[in-house]
Amino acid sequence: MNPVNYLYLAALLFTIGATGVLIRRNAIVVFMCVELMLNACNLALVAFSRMHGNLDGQIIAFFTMVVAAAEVVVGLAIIVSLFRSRHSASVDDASLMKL
Amino acid sequence: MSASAVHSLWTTAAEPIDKIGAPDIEYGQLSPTLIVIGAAVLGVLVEAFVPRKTRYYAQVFLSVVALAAAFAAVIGLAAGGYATTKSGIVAMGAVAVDGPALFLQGTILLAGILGVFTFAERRLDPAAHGNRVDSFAAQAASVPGSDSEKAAVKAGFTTTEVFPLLLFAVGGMLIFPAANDLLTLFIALEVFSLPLYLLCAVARRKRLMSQEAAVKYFLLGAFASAFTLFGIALLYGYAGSVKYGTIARVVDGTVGEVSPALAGTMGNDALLLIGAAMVVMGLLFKVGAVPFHMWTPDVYQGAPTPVTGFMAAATKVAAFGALLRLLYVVLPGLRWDWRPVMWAVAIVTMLGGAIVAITQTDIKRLLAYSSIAHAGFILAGVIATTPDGVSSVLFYLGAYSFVTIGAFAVVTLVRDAGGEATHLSKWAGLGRRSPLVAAVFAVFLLAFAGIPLTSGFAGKFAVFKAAAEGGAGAIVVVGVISSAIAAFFYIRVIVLMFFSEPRPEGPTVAVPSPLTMTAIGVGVAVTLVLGVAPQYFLDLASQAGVFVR
Amino acid sequence: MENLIALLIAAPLLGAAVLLCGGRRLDAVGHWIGTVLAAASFVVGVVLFADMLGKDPENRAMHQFLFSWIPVGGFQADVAFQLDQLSMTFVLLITGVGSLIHVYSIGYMEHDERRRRFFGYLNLFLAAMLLLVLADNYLLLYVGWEGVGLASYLLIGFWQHKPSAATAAKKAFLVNRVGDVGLSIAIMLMFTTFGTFAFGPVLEATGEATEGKLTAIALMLLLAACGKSAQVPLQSWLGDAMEGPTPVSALIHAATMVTAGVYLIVRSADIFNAAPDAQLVTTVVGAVTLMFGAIVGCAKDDIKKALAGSTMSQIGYMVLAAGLGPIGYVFAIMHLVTHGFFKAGLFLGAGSVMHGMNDEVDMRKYGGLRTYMPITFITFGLGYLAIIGFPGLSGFFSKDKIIEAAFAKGGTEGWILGGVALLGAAITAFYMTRVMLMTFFGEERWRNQPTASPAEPDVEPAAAHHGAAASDHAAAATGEPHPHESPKVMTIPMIVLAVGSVFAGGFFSIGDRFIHWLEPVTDHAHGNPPISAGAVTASTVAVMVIGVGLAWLQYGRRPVPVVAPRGSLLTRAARRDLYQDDFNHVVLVRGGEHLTRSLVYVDHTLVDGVVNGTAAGMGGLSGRLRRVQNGYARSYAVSMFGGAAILIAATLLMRAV
Amino acid sequence: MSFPLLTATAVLPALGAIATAAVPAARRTAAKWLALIVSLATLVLAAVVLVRFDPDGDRYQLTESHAWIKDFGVRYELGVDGIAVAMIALTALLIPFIILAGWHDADPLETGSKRWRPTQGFFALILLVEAMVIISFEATDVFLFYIFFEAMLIPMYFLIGGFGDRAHEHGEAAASTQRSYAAVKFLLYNLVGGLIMLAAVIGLYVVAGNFSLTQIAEARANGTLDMATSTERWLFLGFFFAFAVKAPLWPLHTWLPNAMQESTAPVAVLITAVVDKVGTFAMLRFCLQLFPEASTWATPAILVLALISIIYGALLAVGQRDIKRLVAYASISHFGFIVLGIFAMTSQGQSGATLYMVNHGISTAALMLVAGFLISRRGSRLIADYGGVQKVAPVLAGTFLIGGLATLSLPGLAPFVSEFLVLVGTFARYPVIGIIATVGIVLAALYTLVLYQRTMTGPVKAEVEGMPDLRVRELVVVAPLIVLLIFLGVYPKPVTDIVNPAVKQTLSDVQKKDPQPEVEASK
Repeated sequence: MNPVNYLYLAALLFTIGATGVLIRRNAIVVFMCVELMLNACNLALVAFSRMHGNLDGQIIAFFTMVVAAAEVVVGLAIIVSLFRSRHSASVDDASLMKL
Repeated sequence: MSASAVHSLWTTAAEPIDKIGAPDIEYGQLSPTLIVIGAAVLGVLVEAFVPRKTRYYAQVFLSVVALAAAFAAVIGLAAGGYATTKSGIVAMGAVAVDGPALFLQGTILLAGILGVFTFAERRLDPAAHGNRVDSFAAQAASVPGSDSEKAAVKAGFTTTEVFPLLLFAVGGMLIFPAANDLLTLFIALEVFSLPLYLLCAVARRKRLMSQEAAVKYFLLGAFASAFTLFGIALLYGYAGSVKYGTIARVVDGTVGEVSPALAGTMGNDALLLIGAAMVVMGLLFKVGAVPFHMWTPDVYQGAPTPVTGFMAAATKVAAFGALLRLLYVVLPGLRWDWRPVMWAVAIVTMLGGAIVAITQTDIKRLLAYSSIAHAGFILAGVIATTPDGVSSVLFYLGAYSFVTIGAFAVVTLVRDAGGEATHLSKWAGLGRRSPLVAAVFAVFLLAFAGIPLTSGFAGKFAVFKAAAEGGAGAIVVVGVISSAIAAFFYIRVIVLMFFSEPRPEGPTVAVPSPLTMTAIGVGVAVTLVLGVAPQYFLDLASQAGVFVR
Repeated sequence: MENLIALLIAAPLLGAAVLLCGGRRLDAVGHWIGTVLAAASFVVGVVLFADMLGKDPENRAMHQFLFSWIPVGGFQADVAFQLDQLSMTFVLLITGVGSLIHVYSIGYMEHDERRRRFFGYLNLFLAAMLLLVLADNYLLLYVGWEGVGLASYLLIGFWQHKPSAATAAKKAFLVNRVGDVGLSIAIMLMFTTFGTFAFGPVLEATGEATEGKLTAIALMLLLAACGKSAQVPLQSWLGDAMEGPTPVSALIHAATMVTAGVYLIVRSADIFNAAPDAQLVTTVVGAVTLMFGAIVGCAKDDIKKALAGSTMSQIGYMVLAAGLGPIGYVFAIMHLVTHGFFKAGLFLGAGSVMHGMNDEVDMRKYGGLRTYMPITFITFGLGYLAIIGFPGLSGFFSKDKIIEAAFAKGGTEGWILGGVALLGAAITAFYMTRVMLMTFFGEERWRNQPTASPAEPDVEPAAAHHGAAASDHAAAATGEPHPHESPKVMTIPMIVLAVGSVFAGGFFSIGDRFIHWLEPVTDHAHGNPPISAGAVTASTVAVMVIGVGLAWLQYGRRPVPVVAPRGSLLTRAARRDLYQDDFNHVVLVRGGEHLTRSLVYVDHTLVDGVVNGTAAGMGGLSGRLRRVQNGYARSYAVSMFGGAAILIAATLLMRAV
Repeated sequence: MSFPLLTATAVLPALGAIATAAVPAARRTAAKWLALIVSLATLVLAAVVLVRFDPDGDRYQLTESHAWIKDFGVRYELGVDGIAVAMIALTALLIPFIILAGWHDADPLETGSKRWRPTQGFFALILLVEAMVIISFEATDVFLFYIFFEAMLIPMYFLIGGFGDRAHEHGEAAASTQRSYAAVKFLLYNLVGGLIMLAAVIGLYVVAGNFSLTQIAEARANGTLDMATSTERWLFLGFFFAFAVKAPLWPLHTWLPNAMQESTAPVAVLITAVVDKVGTFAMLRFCLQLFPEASTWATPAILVLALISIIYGALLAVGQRDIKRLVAYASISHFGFIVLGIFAMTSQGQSGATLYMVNHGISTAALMLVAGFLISRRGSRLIADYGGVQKVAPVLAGTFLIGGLATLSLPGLAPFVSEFLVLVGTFARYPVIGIIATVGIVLAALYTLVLYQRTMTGPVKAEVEGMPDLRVRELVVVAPLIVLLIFLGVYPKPVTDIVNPAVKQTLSDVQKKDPQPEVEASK
């Protein structure tokens, strides 16, 4: 099947993730959407890697996973502490600072 | 490892091979980064094993020494000619060691040192239960106001983790402008971003705001980096490689043998343009350019002020370094596509930052918006696409970072019962109460405003000159106008400090330890020296103005 | 010899400097210093005069170059003096009459604690006036010109505590400034036309310039003359100037300063000769003013203002004569000199009367004073006879000549001008007789009649009061006055001037002495009137007699009412200076106030408003923009997403185009 | 190399400023004396410059040139021509009087921390301004000039905003708000001007490749450097705008009344007599030399603006209720004359303009300082609050009158010479404008005499009773100024001799000759 389709899929996933970030309130969900975007990137990378017939893309994909994991660690830490101090994980509640 | 090697390895995976060629790493030329990262790791160990009482001192000592050593290493490399003649690409093409890289690394390291000083300041707040406290939560994990926190305070805990975190961040920042392939770029981005997210969250006072800042920064940062990564993917798809050199060659169409796949993707400019745009967008997010700036005010305001200072200075330096390299090394062939776009970005950034700042009432937010405006000015230099452009940007970054750290360090000094008194109304009449501090802050503000005889003016003149020579006269005019607008709010603060009557219940100015004093002092000194006699540093910058390909 | 010229000016200048900077310690001797230095200047003048008489008429002019004043490119102004017969005449008049009036003032100002400063100002005036007549170029003349203006400003406003005095002084200066504009423009025109503005070169070069230019220059000079000599339309200040102490009125506003305009015209004779239109205008101005002054003079009850009106009118004669060209110049100057004598005398007399009457100035409160102050009466009387042109006295000769010359202008103008001049003579006779009768004859209206009471509306109220501080028997200012003769120090100058006003004219006219004296400077042409000179003279005398007769009918036979009757329309108009001040007030003052007020408003709202508006606009824009920063992370993300989209679109677009 | 005289002249007050600022809080009087002595020493140096300068010598003398910021093409280049010498002399001359007049203006009455040292600050700032003004008169490098042209604003800003009249009719709170408004207005106006000029400066560099006035002017002259007409005009406008704000020229003038009204009299003098002169001076030195064609091109418009300034300023002065505002508007009118003279492009006009700068400096100083003494006595700036002062304080009134007469440029006093030169110079080329401008002298008489009449004459007001006459210190300030006014009025030759050659040079830069008298022309 035409490798370009993988790219379309990747783009689709990326957009879905982005949309999620834009519309979901719960910080966790938002964060998951970001992860989704990252994975979309991975898909694209792997697809390209296959097209070009070299491994760089796939290697980057691995790196991405690691980074994503790291982000999870940091992100969850922050979100949880926020949740604990204000008993809500809604990103919209966290709007003390504005204007 | 080079693409072809991987390729062959992949196709002939059948028969076993006895030895794998070890990659050759130029440790010497990577030493600054390695020292800092190593120190960071050590710092973690310190957290683990050194008794709490001495941890603080150990960490401060370790960080300062490490950063100083790294700085020494940078100087050594520069002296060794790695900035000019011997500049080259190391770590199998992952990292470039050349003028801009070293110059920016040096700047970042100095900023880091000053940052450590402000982090380590423990004289500003009254001692709690006989323990000196700094700007960071006793125990970041515990809920503000909860018993566990009280206990932590009583026990005299302090978040000494901030020092290793800072070191990690610095480490990432050192690589960021030196990264010579997209993967390294991305990793470095994350390496310095993640610690910063955490650092934002650990303020001792106003923790809610601090955490909110962290969440916003984190989510938006992750969002942005996702874009960057997708852009990277696309560029990779376009060029079949993530190495700057290779991509550049593909863009120029000067690549050697063209595989059929490459031939296919090469023709597809959409990949290239979209990819480039997304990567650039990620970097613009980091420098806080309109319309990717909106995190800046909130994060600057919420984060612990020392962190804000460090972040505002160092992040900008690193990010602009990376941006420069990307635009000058990877995408020079695309100049005619991205220049107009960057024009637009620069203009809206300058004007946006300046205009919105007028009505700010919180000093940290004010500085945040001013930093946005400055990002615009620097972009003007970036657009020049001339060697002068590069050197002017380098100079500007150097000058700017010291002013910023100094300014935020001063902000930490003005305190009332609730911690730092960042609301402008509280700064009224500061000049009467403590003329010296007010005067110092005035110097920084004037530098921001770009008044002659301050580094701000020299920098502004450098970038505008470069822009004008690069044929961007319009940018200069807009820049001039927005500086005029910007002047308005810097002046407002000065008026407030000197010409309005002090409030009876106004804030007090804490007498800081030598650490903060050094930070401020260095800031002032650099500001004035670069203002009066910038030639030496301009030389430095212009020598360092050449990228290696 | 030339080097003495500077001395003429130096002496009074020194006096001014010493007296004004000297401080209180000089109060005791101040007036003597002033008087001596004035006299010294006079002596120097006489010496120079004697020397001048020794030379042959054609090259009597002396020059003294002091230093180069303003040298810039082609613009070369020197401080240099020129003393020719014309200047000489003035020098003698100024220093002579000046010295006398100094002497007189010693007595008159005796009780004023600021007498020292008064003499300082007087000296300053002498210096400036001498500079005016001695300068050898127009720019230096300008300095003297404004210098006398300053002195007159200071002296009119000498009693500064009186608002009216301060106002009058300001008015005088401002009106003069208007004239000065004329002078400075004239100088600029000369510079652009001839490349110089020194008398000699300019007057020689007149031939080469176009008539248009010359007319322009002449008219500008005339404007200046009008300002200084109180000619219509710039005459309004002279009446108010009477706020000043009487010696000032005598010296500055009768004898010398006000005649500077005539000097200017005569001095610029060549320019005027080459610009007939300008000359015509000059004659018209002169004629109008002489009628104007005369009419005003008839209606005033304030003795000084009446005299002021007469001064205006007499200068009108001079200007008229000067406007007639070569046939008139000499007589203009001659009348100027004689007028200097008798008008100064009259003013001093008036001062003496006021001195004896608690500084009352309203003639309706005088009457029958001849017995109480005989010397004053006699000197004043002689002056009176002189001014009305009683045959044989100074005024007769000079004025008669002018009327003759006016007729001699020829053509209808000649008739008109001559007629006006004649009529003027009649009116002069009328109002002077009026003054004479009201003051020295009739019943004693000041009996059981507190003087210095609030005067009638048409008399400057402050004028009635100025005694209050003028002298410290102000206390007595209420209650019946005790008329008495003034001290010698005051009467002697009056006597001297009286002598002058009797014989000067005759002395000048015998063998046309004066004509021959001035001819080399102003070149005289004998004008022959359409009717014989004898006839003119006869008619002059006739109208004079008629004027006197009418006045006697009105004020001699019938008693003079203490409170002025409402009077005819003309009378009322004349009392209010023919409404000229009211006109100025409505048009200039009011209009000006409105203009400035509206401009202040414009400056504040428009010019400044634009700036503040911009600032405010910025603030508003900022306030609106910062709302975008609503604190919601997701909306930030939206902006990032949008931004990214735009970025990508733009990049693609760039490639597309 | 010889002793760097020019540098010394500028550096001395700068060092003095630092020293003064360093004087401990308690030793206030010491600081005052230190400042005074330094300013006098500077005056001596300026005198040396005046002596060492040879009017018939090279165009720029006592030159110094050192590399400074090579990357910006900037050199530290100093040099003075006759005009600059005159201006430096004026500056150095006025500062001691300003300091002496402001002797008590900055004695602290509010209780700040013990480190709060207003007095030291006040005099230090004045010296700092002097240093910057002097160096911007000396600079022959556009960038160097620009730097100090801008930097000057900061100390001025603090002087205006930080120190106001002691008593204020609306109370201290209102006073401080009005003060800071005035200060901000001053700063922003000039900053905007300066920034626009910055754009032009950069443009100039792009075109010319360096900032050396002499080199560029030379290159312009011998045609090796030709700018596109449009470019030159834009650059000219950029420069001129900044100078017109500083000068100030209508309609960019509104900052001046506020600034002068709110600041203390000495500072007001510093603004209008010293700092603003940099603007007009710069028009003469930079606009005309760098952009001759553009200058000629813009002349008509500028003349009209100048004319408006003259009449408009005078009329507004008539309408003022506040003594200082009145003087401010009078100054606007006078600056109109200066600009008129500069752009009349005749030797009389430009020499007159230069002379005018000097004389206006002195006369305004005299008038404003006396006004300041008056205000300090009564504690009000409103004309209406005075009356009959001459009765109680004759010397004060007398000096005030002389200052006023100088302002209305009475012949015999210095301003007359310059004003007449300007008028003649203008008239020679533009008769109509010359004539209209001449009307200005009537208005000048009007506002001056009205001011004098309302404040000094008439019955003595109750509040004025027992007002002390000038004290010795004040007399020491005023007397020399008056002597100067008279001397320069009678014998201006020393100044004109210095100025004329420079003016001739400038005129030749713009390829202009004095128009010939008609009589010669006709021959």
